[in-house]
Amino acid sequence: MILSRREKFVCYAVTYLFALFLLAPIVWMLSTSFKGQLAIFQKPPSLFTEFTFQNYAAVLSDPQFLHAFWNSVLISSGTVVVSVALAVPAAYGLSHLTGGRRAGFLSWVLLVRAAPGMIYVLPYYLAYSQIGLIDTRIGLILINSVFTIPLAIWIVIPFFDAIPHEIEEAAIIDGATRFQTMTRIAIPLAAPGIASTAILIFIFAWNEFLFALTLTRFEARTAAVSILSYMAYEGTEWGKVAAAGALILLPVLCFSILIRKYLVQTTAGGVKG
Amino acid sequence: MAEVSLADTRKVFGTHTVIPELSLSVPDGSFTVLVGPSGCGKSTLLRMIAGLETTSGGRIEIGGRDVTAVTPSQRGIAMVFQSYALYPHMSVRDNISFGLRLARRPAAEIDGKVRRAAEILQLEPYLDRKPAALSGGQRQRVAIGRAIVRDPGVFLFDEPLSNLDAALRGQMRIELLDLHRRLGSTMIYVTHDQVEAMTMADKIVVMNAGRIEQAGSPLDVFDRPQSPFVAGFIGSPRINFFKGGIAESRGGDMVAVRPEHLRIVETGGRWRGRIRLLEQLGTDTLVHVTLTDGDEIVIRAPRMGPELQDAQVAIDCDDRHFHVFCDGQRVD
Amino acid sequence: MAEVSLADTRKVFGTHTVIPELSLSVPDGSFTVLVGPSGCGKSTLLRMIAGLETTSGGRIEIGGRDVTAVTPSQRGIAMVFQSYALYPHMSVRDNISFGLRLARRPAAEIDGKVRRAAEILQLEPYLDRKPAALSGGQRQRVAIGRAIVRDPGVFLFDEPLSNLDAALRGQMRIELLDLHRRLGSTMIYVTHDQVEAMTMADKIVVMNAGRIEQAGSPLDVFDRPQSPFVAGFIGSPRINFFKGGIAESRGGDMVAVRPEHLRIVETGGRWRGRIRLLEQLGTDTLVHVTLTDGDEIVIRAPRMGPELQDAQVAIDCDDRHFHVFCDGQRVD
Amino acid sequence: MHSSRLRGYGLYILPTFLVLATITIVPLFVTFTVSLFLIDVTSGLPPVWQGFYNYVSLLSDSRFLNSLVVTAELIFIPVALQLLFGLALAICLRERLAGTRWMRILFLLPAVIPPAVSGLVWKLFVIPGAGGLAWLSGLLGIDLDIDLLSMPATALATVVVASTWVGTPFVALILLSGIETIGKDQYESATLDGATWWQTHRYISIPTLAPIIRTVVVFRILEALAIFPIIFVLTGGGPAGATEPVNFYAYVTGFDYLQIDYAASMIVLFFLAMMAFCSPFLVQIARSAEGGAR
Amino acid sequence: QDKPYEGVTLRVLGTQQPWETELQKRADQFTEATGAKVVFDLYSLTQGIQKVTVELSSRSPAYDLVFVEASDVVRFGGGGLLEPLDDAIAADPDVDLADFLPATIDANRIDGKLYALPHFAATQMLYWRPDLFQAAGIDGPPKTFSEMMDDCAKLQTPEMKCTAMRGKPSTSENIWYWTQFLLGFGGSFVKDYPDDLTPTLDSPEAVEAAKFYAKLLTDYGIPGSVSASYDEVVIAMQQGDIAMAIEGAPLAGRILDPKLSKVSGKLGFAVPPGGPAGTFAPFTSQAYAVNAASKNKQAAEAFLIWATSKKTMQDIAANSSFVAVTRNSVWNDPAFIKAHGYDFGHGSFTDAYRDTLATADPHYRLPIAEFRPAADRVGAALQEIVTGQRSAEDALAAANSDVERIFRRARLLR
Ligand SMILES: Nc1ncnc2c1ncn2[C@@H]1O[C@H](COP(=O)(O)OP(=O)(O)OP(=O)(O)O)[C@@H](O)[C@H]1O
Ligand SMILES: Nc1ncnc2c1ncn2[C@@H]1O[C@H](COP(=O)(O)OP(=O)(O)OP(=O)(O)O)[C@@H](O)[C@H]1O
Ligand SMILES: [Mg+2]
Ligand SMILES: [Mg+2]
Repeated sequence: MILSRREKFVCYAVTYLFALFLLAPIVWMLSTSFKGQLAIFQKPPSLFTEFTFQNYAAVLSDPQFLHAFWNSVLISSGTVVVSVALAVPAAYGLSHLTGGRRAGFLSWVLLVRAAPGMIYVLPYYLAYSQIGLIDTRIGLILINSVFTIPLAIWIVIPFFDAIPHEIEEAAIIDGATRFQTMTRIAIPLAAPGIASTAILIFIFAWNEFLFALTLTRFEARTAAVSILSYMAYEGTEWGKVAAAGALILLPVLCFSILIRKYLVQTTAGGVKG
Repeated sequence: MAEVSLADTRKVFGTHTVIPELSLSVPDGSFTVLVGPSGCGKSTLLRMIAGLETTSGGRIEIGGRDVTAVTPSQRGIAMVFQSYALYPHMSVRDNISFGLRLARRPAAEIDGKVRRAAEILQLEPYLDRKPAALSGGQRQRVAIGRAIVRDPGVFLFDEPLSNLDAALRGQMRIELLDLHRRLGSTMIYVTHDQVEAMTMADKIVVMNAGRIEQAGSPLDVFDRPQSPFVAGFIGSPRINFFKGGIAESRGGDMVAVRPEHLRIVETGGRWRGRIRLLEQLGTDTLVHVTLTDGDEIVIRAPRMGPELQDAQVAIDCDDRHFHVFCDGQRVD
Repeated sequence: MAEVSLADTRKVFGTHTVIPELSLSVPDGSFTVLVGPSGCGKSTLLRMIAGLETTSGGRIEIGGRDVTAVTPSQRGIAMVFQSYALYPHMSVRDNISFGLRLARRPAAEIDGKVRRAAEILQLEPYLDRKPAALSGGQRQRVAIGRAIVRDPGVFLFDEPLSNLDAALRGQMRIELLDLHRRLGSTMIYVTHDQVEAMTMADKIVVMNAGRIEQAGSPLDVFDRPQSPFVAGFIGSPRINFFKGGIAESRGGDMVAVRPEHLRIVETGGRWRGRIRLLEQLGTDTLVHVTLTDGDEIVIRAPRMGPELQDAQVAIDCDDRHFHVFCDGQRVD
Repeated sequence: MHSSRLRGYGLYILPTFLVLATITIVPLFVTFTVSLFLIDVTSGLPPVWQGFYNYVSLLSDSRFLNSLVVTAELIFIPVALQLLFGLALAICLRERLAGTRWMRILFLLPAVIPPAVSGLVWKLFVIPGAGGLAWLSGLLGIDLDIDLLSMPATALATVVVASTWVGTPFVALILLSGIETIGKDQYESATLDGATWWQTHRYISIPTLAPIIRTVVVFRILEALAIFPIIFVLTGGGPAGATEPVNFYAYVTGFDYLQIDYAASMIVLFFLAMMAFCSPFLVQIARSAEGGAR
Repeated sequence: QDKPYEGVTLRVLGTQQPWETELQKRADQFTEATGAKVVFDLYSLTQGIQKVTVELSSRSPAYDLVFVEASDVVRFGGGGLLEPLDDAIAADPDVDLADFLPATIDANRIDGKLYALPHFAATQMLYWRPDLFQAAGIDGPPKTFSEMMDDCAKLQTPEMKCTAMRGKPSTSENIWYWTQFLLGFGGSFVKDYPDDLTPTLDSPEAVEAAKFYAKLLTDYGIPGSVSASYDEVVIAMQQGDIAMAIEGAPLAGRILDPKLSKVSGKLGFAVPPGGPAGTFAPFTSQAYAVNAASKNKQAAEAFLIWATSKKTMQDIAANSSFVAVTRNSVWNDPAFIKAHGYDFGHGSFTDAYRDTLATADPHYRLPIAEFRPAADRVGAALQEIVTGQRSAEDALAAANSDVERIFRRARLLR
């Protein structure tokens, strides 16, 4: 469409103002992460007063933070493995069902996913205290799966659906068993979708807060929760908090740029209309 | 090499009967074309032969063996799909050899068969490409290659050319016929394009609503359609139908005449009407005429100038070109 | 009612010149068809006339008014898109009246115009349906209805029939011509299908790579193609080209003969060859012949039986049917 | 082979079904059961059956009633804003104006930032007199030195803004991908019909997007309370419960006051209300995801 | 043997406050002496308390030592979640319980058993500006609430507000502050703790206390008082924006910090004023207790005793900004007095602090589990009163019935 000057101006104004709104807080956090404690509370504030890596150095030499970071890596990866291993065959099976059964299962999965996290925390807390899963990585992986398995099913199904059934039939005529058809045809074809699902689950698990907050102490504490320990009663160490925040942000940022093509469609998890 | 025969085969989806009861014999080594309008059950029939759909009744024999309950890969058939159904993540070589590798054939055998198929189809230069890097015609050939290495007695094609553009379609048509000549296998070919059916088949099977309307050689079907449906389906432009007096005088309730058999005459003629529209095809002209009784007919005539638009004309036809039907059956 | 004229119109996308410099005059009330291979710039040209693309140079006049800088809705044109571009969330009635409602015309006027368009197009029963509930042909008609109510001087069509199946396409072709006759407006129609061009146009404009190869009446273009491109593009099956001696003897570097002008003769003949394939069209047969010099040609002949396959034949043609070209130009 | 086929594929679904059922339905049931007993975890006394006592109590718990109001505020205001801004952005981004392509990538940011970090980002941003907001307003020549998080109205506004910040880009990108599936032809056709730029969007984009908008809204509503970590970090639900939605009150009740049964009753009630509201949409969405139709 | 706890790792769940961070720095000394390693897990105050609650009630052995506020000791100790320390203390003569401020010990004792050793004595005192009082013709700090109100009328000028106070609705903000008015006017949270827990927040005394608080805050408080927390009060005092304030005694270090303060050297210190029913300075103690589920109880007890020993406390008190010590011996320690013994001629800080602690009511905060939800609720009501949304009578009546519901739900009431 050929836009008039005024329409162009409106478009530019809307997008750039929003970009500012979007970026300003993040940029501010980054700038804070490079400031010393005094500069942080300087009035009036300014974006770049001093530039120091001391906050990063402090955070990166804090064994508790590093431990939490490593936990996040393990828990997120574990969640990915468990969810993908369970969701992919189910999605494959579902994509071969039609009508009521498929819609029924999918609605159920969606309802489960739509439930507030708090409703799961209480029973999991009670059960984990009994069976010793509090403060374990396994425990977190398990409860994360409550959300990530449905998520994965929803995201992977369209990729299986998109495989023309003729391709699978060709494989059947070529003598492939149903399992071989899945492993040698369907999964390789859905691989980009499965990979981006895996990354999405990783991000989900990485970002998860409520479960990690309530079901861990120190052994399995995750990076997102570890930030809290820098936010103390008196004199929060904002520089460290900001640096830790930036470090926690980094992996999800890299991953989401990697899968940006799929991110929108997939995070929608069935938003099609 | 194998003939295929279906005896009282039925197919019901839920409550919807797609193929009521169908018997058909496909001669060994023939190129048999199943043709019919969309939704008439051609694909369903083909897929039943392949074993991709169960039968709801009846028997299917391939090469004299009852295969009704045999799995697809054991039926000695190969199938080429409309969409080619290539494995997009495998190279051409791997696509062609997938079935052999699943069957754990020795490497040398696999290699030999792939080489031979590639040679027949002139695919050698592309063996290491992925399907996405091939043109439509080349993909089509890979799909055929995949069929060839199975050494099937019967090749099944489901509208294999409908995704190609007109020029390529013409060319692939010729290549397929060449292939048939070379391999000598039985081929069953589904299409809804009557030109394709006419030009390719040894034997045409015209289907309608899950039933066989007529089976025979192309020229036989063209010259002696057994039902109004076949008459209307085969031939382009479409045949003209007449009811009423002219039909009754010939002992039927309907007669049909092909547009190329109608003539515009100076005087006399069985019909008269007004030229509604002239469609110039170049050498020929399609003349759309509104008859005095309101019927619309089409005549294929040699070039007629646009000045004839709206002219009143008389139309005639030789007796031998009438196809007469009564109760939906040809009357001879 | 308006004629359209383009003077030295140019279109450049970035660094890519799509239309180098083009002048064209579309007579008032004509049905002008722009035809040419895919990517030759037909749509671009049409969209420039509509005002949906800016021009990179030159002038566009509609009805004698310079509209080069006028917004699309003010040019007095209406356009029908290949995809129909119906508004899926609006009823047929709302689709048709959308432009009028935007212009805040009185309800009575809107109602009258919609009614008239619906009547012309036999859309009355569907006025309250959404497009999704219509067949392809009906959608096509709604798109035309939307154009009609604008009372445009010029209708622009961009391959409006290419999404329809063959039968419907034939029918819609006739309906469009009827419409043209009834409304008498100028219509510019883009297609890449030469049959459509031949059968519909008063005036054919054959384009190639952004240039006009030839413009004229369909029969003129068919009978006297001005370049090998036009000769090859118009006519089906495709014209046969010959180079070498036979061309030189006629004072050109290339001659062309249409398949229907070649004859298989008993004796003599200018060429000889082997029948490679017979394609049965019913009344006619397409004979594919491999000449002795290796060239492949096609002859459209009356019915020939399949027994002639592989026969050696002689081929001839009348002198008057030769099209002679030199340096890409017709030589007369 | 149709019927036999289904049975075969059931084998692929069954294990996942069982696992998922175990880790979801059982806990949901436990939560409900817990809400029916009086449980004092500190004393270690055995649970006492109390029926629906908790649910009755809730109805007269003004803090709970307040949290319902806050929940509504935190759902509907941000979702409305997200929709408004998201739509405007999608429409503007569609034009692919110079220098706006990178925003599509940029817009992914808030959707993937760990919510806890988002809370932190905003907490830093609104530090009275010394945060990014003060810096920005300083650039505009305004001296802004108030503690937004200390007063109920401004604290709620801050949370609403943060929630909008998180959700808008996501909505924008979904709507953008929706808008981009609308044929260029339709806009051109409308242009020919005399529609202005705004009118093309008013009459073409928005109505066409309606189903997507509906779905997005349902998802955003369900996701709205996922800003728990943001509230946790930013305001802790305060001041005076001004930013305390139901799930936060449930958290405080369960893990701060250790009234687990009471917390369970709250969250069960909330879950049921949410489902009553959203499940028809969810089922519809699941049905429309009939992609493969094999 | 030399290092009895070699190989033991003690986990401490605490809060990030000066005492803990200082203790953390010195934990190596304990390790050197006993072999036990000590790992601290420190959270913000609210989160820390919450974690402790959850950890203890799940009877998890993950932490050996936990942070407790006095008001929580009853329920934890009573529920058997904490380890009684009496035997360990009896075995170690160095502990010298008598040296602790009595209220801090009483607050941690139930049924004769001591469950925690306090390190932090939290109370509030009156900070006042003798120069301004003098200029207004007032001799000496107010002793009663009504005096305070009268003085404010005299002290307040168009340029300067009289006082600053906590208005932020929370158990640890406005309730912590307001309870002294409630009790001072003769009111109480419940009818007769611990025998009858019927809430009495709608009593005339409570209403009067609320009205007094609201008037003081709106008429004489700094702008923004309605949402102020201790931080705003400290800053107002530091900046010399107000004439007096009742605020946390442990905050004196900050208020007087010469780097930040414009008033260091200009302040007087006094016991906060009281009401008709007496003086009830806010009081609580913070302490560490041994988790009853701990697997290293002996080592944990040893660490606790070491951490609250005279030596350790003296060391921390003399070498940091931490002043809220719980041992009399430290209060009298010359090094401590040198470090913190502010005296600018209008009352010594340490004297005022000690005198205030002497009035401390160990049940200033009711030691019941439901105190926090109940007090949070009353805090919100106070804010409604201050902002004029509701009258004191209505707001408190509503709060009272909510508190009653909370208690009833917990079966504290029949
Ligand atoms: N899996 C199925 N379930 C229910 N009905 C089906 C199924 N597959 C096909 N049908 C129905 O069977 C009928 C025949 O379908 P079929 O695909 O065989 O037609 P076709 O002749 O191949 O048509 P086309 O030329 O369009 O490919 C159609 O009415 C179709 O709707
Ligand atoms: N917006 C554009 N930017 C750059 N190049 C374009 C653009 N639109 C068209 N082109 C190029 O201009 C040339 C002509 O395109 P156009 O769409 O006019 O072809 P066409 O003749 O209509 O072809 P078809 O029959 O396939 O519709 C093509 O090479 C196309 O790639
Ligand atoms: Mg088919
Ligand atoms: Mg085009």
